Amino acid sequence: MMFAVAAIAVLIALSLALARAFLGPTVFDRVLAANTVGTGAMLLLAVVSFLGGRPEFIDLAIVYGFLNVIGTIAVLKYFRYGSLGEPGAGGEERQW
Amino acid sequence: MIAPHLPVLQVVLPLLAAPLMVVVRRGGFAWLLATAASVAALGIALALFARVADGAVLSYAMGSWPPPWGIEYRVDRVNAFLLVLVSSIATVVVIYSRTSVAAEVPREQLYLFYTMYALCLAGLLGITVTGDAFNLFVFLEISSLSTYVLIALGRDRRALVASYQYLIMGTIGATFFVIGVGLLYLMTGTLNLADMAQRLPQVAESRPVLAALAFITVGVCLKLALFPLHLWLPNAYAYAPSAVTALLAATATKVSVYVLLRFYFFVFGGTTVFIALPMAEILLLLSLAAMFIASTVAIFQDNLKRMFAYSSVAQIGYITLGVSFDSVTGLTGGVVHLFNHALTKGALFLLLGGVALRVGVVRFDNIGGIGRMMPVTAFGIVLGGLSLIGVPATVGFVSKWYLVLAALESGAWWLAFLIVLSSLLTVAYVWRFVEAAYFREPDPAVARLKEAPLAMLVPAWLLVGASVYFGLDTVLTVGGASQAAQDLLRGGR
Amino acid sequence: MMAATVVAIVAQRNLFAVVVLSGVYSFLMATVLVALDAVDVAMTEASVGAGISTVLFLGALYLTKGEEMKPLHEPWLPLVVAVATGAMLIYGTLGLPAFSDPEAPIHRHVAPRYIHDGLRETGVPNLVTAVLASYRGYDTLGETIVVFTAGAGVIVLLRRWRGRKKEAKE
Amino acid sequence: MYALSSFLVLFGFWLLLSGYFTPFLVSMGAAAAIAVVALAHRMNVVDHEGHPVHLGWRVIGYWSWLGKEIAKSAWDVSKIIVNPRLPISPMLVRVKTTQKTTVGVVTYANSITLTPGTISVEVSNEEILVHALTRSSAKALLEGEMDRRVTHFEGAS
Amino acid sequence: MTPAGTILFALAVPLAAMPLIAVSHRAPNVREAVTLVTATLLFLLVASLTPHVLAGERPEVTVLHVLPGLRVAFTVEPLGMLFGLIASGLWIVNSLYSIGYMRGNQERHQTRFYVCFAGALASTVGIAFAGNLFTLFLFYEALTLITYPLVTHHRTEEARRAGRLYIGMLVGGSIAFLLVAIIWTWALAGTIEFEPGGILREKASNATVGVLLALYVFGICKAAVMPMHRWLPAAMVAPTPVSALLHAVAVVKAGVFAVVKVVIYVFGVAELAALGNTEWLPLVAGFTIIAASIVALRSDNLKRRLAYSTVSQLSYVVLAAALLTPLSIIGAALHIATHALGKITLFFAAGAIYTAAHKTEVSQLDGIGRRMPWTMGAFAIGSLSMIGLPPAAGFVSKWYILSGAMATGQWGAVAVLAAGTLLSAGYLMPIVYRAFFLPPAPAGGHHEAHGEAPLTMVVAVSASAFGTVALFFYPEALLALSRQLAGPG
Amino acid sequence: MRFASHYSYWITMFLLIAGLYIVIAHGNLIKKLVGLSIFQTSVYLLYIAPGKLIGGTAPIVTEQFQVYSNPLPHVLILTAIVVGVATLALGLALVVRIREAYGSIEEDEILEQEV
Amino acid sequence: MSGDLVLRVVAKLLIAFMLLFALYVQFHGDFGPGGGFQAGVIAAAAIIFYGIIYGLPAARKVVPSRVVETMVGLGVLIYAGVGVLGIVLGGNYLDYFVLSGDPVNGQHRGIFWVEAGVAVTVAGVMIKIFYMFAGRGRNGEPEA
Amino acid sequence: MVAGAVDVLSWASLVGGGVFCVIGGVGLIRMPDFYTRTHAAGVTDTLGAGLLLLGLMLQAGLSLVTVKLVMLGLLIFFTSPTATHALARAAMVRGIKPLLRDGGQEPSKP
Ligand code: NA
Ligand code: NA
Repeated sequence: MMFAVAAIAVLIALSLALARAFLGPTVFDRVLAANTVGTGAMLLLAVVSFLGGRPEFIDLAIVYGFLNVIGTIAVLKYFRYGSLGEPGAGGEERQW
Repeated sequence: MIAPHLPVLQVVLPLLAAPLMVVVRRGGFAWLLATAASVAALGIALALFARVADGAVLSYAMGSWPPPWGIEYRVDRVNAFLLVLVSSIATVVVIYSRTSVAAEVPREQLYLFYTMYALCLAGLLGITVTGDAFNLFVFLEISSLSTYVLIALGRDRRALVASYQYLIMGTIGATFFVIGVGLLYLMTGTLNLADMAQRLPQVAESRPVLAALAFITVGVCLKLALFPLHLWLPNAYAYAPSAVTALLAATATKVSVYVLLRFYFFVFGGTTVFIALPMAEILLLLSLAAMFIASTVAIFQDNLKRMFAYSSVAQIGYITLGVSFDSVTGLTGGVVHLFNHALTKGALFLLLGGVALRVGVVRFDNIGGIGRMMPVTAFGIVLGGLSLIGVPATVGFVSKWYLVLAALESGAWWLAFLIVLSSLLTVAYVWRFVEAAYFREPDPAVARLKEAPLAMLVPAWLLVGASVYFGLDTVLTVGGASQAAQDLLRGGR
Repeated sequence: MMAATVVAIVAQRNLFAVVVLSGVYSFLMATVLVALDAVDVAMTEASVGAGISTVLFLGALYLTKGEEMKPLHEPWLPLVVAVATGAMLIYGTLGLPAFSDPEAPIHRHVAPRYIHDGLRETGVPNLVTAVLASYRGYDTLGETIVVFTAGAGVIVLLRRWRGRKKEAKE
Repeated sequence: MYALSSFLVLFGFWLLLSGYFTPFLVSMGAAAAIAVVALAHRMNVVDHEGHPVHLGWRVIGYWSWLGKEIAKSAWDVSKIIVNPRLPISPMLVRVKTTQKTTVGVVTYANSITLTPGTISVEVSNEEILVHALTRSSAKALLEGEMDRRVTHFEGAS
Repeated sequence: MTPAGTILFALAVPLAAMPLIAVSHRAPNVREAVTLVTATLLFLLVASLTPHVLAGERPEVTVLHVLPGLRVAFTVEPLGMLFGLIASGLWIVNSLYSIGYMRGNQERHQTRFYVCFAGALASTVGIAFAGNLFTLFLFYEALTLITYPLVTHHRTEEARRAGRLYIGMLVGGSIAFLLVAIIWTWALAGTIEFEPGGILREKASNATVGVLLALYVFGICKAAVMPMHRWLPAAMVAPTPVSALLHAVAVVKAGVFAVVKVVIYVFGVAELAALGNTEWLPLVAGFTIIAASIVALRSDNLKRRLAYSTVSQLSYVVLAAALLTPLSIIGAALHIATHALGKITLFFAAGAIYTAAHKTEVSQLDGIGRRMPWTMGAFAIGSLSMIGLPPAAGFVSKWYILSGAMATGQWGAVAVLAAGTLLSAGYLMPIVYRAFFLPPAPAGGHHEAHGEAPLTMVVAVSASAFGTVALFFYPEALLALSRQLAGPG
Repeated sequence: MRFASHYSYWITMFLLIAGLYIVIAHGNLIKKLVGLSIFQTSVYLLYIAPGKLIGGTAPIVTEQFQVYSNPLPHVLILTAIVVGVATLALGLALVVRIREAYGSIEEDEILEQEV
Repeated sequence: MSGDLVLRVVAKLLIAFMLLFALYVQFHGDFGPGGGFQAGVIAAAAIIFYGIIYGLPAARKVVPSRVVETMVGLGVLIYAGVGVLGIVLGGNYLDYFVLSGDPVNGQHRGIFWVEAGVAVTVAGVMIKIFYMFAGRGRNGEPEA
Repeated sequence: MVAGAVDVLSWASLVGGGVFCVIGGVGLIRMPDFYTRTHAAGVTDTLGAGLLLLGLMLQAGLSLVTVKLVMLGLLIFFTSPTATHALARAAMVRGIKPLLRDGGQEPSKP
């Protein structure tokens, strides 16, 4: 029961974040929203695991966590490079 | 010790060759390995063909898990026939590639070319030999992905666009196929084709089964380029490296046709699906459209590879036309045309590759008088063209003979008339080549051309010879095809 | 929610937004998959959809400088084709067994063996792994080859080769 | 030294994740940990930055304080969000850093971000540019308590 | 040599000549010697079969089984014998003529010309001796293909257009109609081997036979039954020896030969006559005779006039076959031979005029008979044969056709024959008249200079004219062959 | 009732339509690939949803549970995902090369160059 | 350098754990969600993450291109090799029962190696693809 | 008795976490610009996630699951600020101007 309540709450938060992802307006808003969706999904997963009686699936949530940050950083790194505003950002960054 | 494992070795040998090439990274080694794998595949295919000639069915359980729980390889007369075709064409093409591909693909890339080649071969053989619907999809993808890459290796930048377009359409086709298989799975609970065939009659005519038939048909027809789902084909054939075009034209679409046959007659065969849906009529109409429209388009092409690519679309129409008759004669015609067209088109594209080696892009305006400069090549192309037309003493005649016969058998003499009428369009475009090659004064550029290298001519002429030989001696082809047709019509029982 | 995401993807003309949204879409899809008990699939979808695909898209966007795309001209014909396909699917699926019907063929045939004997026969409690790596291990070999093909293909397409000729223009 | 402690931490991580203590899996875990350490070593990740083993038990103290701060500021931000008037006064401020090590600066910066109401935008070894949601959150930061605590936590290293 | 061996040998001789001619392209004398020797050898081989056939034998040989029931096989029967004799005999004459023409006009690509000519003869022999429809079809197509380079010999745009029409109609018709007809026949009869009395006997309904017959007649475009005649006048752009080949030796003869052969051996004369729903065929043939003659009458270009004459004369054969009486069948077979001789004479003459005087229009020929008496004399004889007047061979065949028509009371056919005769007189006699009885036109200095054509041409044209007359007086051998066709009745 | 019990199919259909629509309607080569991916994912639910048993659990055997959802669709879809990403990687590599060769990733601009 | 202070430090922490987690997923595929494919992807993601933060040359130094390319082929060879081993030991292709005296043990072994093969190829391919995309200059100029 | 207390506590924790998650979401919608939204997202990431995980931990008791939940928490704890910071920084570099109280004043010096 309480898992269900928590799950619904997370779901609502997720929807709100999703709405922001659609609305934008900047890419950064979307990425922020996506990141929040990721966190939300992670939490939802944790809760759902309990809901389904299989808490060992939290592994899955950990995967989400890892990927969430990689995805976000990848997008951002792209933007850093895309701006080219800082040529002195360090030689090793040239690739991205 | 080896004999019982032939069905799996058929696929696994080329499959193993591919990663080895990547690990070793040597073009020459890769070619040797590809050749060895192709020759081995041919040997195995022949051995399998011999073993199933009496109508036996070989079943091979992967991982010793009995079907339908495990994946089954299943060789019967129908697919053994195709295995021989695919592996023999592949063998010829790989021998040809050594010279041809070296001229088109950078040296450092060669090992990856042969990797893709081996994968493509393994994929096609896998599709043919598998008895499992989903495994079929997996191998379909292996062959497709490697094909996209092979096409993109063409020198012209349009090869990239062609490859992309094929990738999009091929993936849509494969996904349609998976949807169809999924629906069948949901209705039968099994993925094993034989098992499916047995369980389908209980649920036949239910809507999911009909939808599955539709999805599989559309999906496979995208891959086999049945008109009007052929849009990817002309560019893909036109701009791929010559050896690749030959391989694709001779085998890839043929294997797709086989998949269609397998599903229509073997899986759905026991159901009344053909009656419930006007499949035969639709197929007939589309085939006719392919025969006439694609041939007409072919007449107006300036690039010869494109022209013969459109011709392929048309010729595929003949094959599916044979399928649409749903009779032994029709199917025999379809199957034998599948074989014959593979030989002919393979030969034509290999020869065109020889011309391309000398003149670059093969267009009508730069091959004037080539018959004098490259007589062996040009004559081979003429013979191939005659076979496309269906002139007697070539394989093309044999298949058209059966198709017309099937049309007459079914009482549709107008159809017989249309079949031969469409050959006239073939005459038109083949004749454009004859005129250009023999009845135009050589351009200064052409006048200095040399004949194509022997290493390319010999494999090409092997196929030319085959398409004449099998036009005269039809015991093997027609015999095999009619056996296959009878087996197919007997269905999955 | 997933549908909304997809609609947003359809409507978006900014390619970054599309990439970000498709990452979100993957997360949502993965979550739905967990709800349907497909945990292995969910993990894969999440790592592929939200991870690898995003990186791939970004790499491609970087190399193609593509950020905005042109508006559409004639959206009706594609819509008709797409809807027709969808209709065909719906036509088919309406005859399928009801959701979670234990009498459905897929629960009666083939699968029971995996579920009842899978652990005993393979010693692997995760039946997905058992089926994946053993019962249908050959499929997985094929799947690995598919990955391999993609890898080798990308190498051949994107590696810069010494002395590669300028692409010929006809 | 770093390698050994890294190995131990990772192996511990494995054991906690796994929950299966069969000899095979445990030895696999050890092998995995060694492999990862080796690879991380190649990445130059195994250094005091990547593996701040020297921080020791002070972590606990700092984190509990931080947790409290987070809760407090989260509560404040929540109140703002649910307030119909949305009483925000966003502003940018620069805060000096007194930490000596990179890890310290990063800890400080992340702590700032972690507490709702402030985010660190630009981080250098000398100062951090912070975006604050309200004047009060900026002021709280400028009082410097967090800075002091991080510097303390960073210790003598 | 056994008769079967002779058949194969006869096929092999012109085939073997092809590479021989090709390799000797630097030595024109050798090349032409090979051609002549081959032609002579072929004629002798074919002629050596005649006694066997006259004795009632039907030598046969199977080369290849393509499909079950589908084989490449040869059988020599009277009609084929007749055609084979004519074709191989005329090749000798034509070769002689060609040598003069090609050298006289300094034509290019002479080697290819002779190679293709030999190939055409090989195909013709194949057609003549074909034992079944498949073999017939095979060599019929081969003949089309091998003669294509001859038609487009000059490689001008006009030649290419003509070539396209030629190949398009001949291959097109054969595939679209003939092939269907053949396959249909197989589907109905279960065989396509030629059999006296016909293989479709009692195998097909009335309507089917009607459709099939139409498919055959129109599918065999080489017979040039209207409206499938268009290729023939167009092909006149080719050098004259080629025209002779097309009109006399091989191509159109192969067409009418095939029609007659099909009527006799596939449908069966008696069978068709009994069915009685084939009246349309005489009508079409009759129409072709009249219409083509009228076109010929209105053509000033000499070769064009001769071409339409051919169209018209070919339909005599078709008409004769369609009359379905023993006498008319004999006439049909004979007319193949007599028209061949007559028409080759006319073309030889036309080519000689072109070679010597460079004249192509009828209106330019005033008084030319005085400068080229041999040539124009031969032309006069050929004309007589065309019209069907004694002492030319054409009279014999037309006589049989007419007798057949009258014997069965087909008065319409009689009328057509009469009208055709008048018309052919109308388009041929004026030429003879101009040549001999009108004074030469004064204008133009160049045509003062010419005399007779080169010697080999004169020899050839005289020989064929002589043959035309000889056949009138000694038709026994051919008649004997033809009579066998008409059967015991 | 039928409608409700086929809910997952409606989503499948929607994804299929949307994906196919993007592929066909859009001229941007990258967006097409996004559409293709969505199109491919439509299959996931088609396979997996029917395998779910209410009251069942993920097919990882433990003593606590007796009812498991069907593992076979999971295996199949795992393969489908892999195929999807492989296709995507190749497609994107092609797009990169196309952009280098044509300077554009809009279909109509590319086709214009080849008239 | 200065700009990515936070990222660099956190990445160092994260990458080691990600790699270990990948191996965990690999070896616990029998008991929980995950397996060779997922492990390969996660491990590759860790390397890719490293590449994103520290730059491609650094990543190439850690995991050289050649090694990656070998991995691409090696994994498949391992997988297919297990299959061939089945034949050699008297079973069918991919027959794990014959890999050990005890059939279930044989299954274990087979699955273990097969999953290892999958992981190697998948990780190799994913890293390689990243290298290829990241290493190709935007304007077509070759990168060092 | 103890179990009951733990239950109640975890109940409260879960509900509280849920509420904060929702509030964060609401903030994400309501806040006027990108930078202010990051603060709202922070609420979800910290208190929302923390309380939820705490509630779950209380449910799971002293077990492997709790360990994993702790790891999950640590993961969020490390990654979330990093990501947020990187985002803000990237936005700043890209020239997204923050909406400031007095309309674009210079950052005040400490
Ligand atoms: Na697993
Ligand atoms: Na697994």
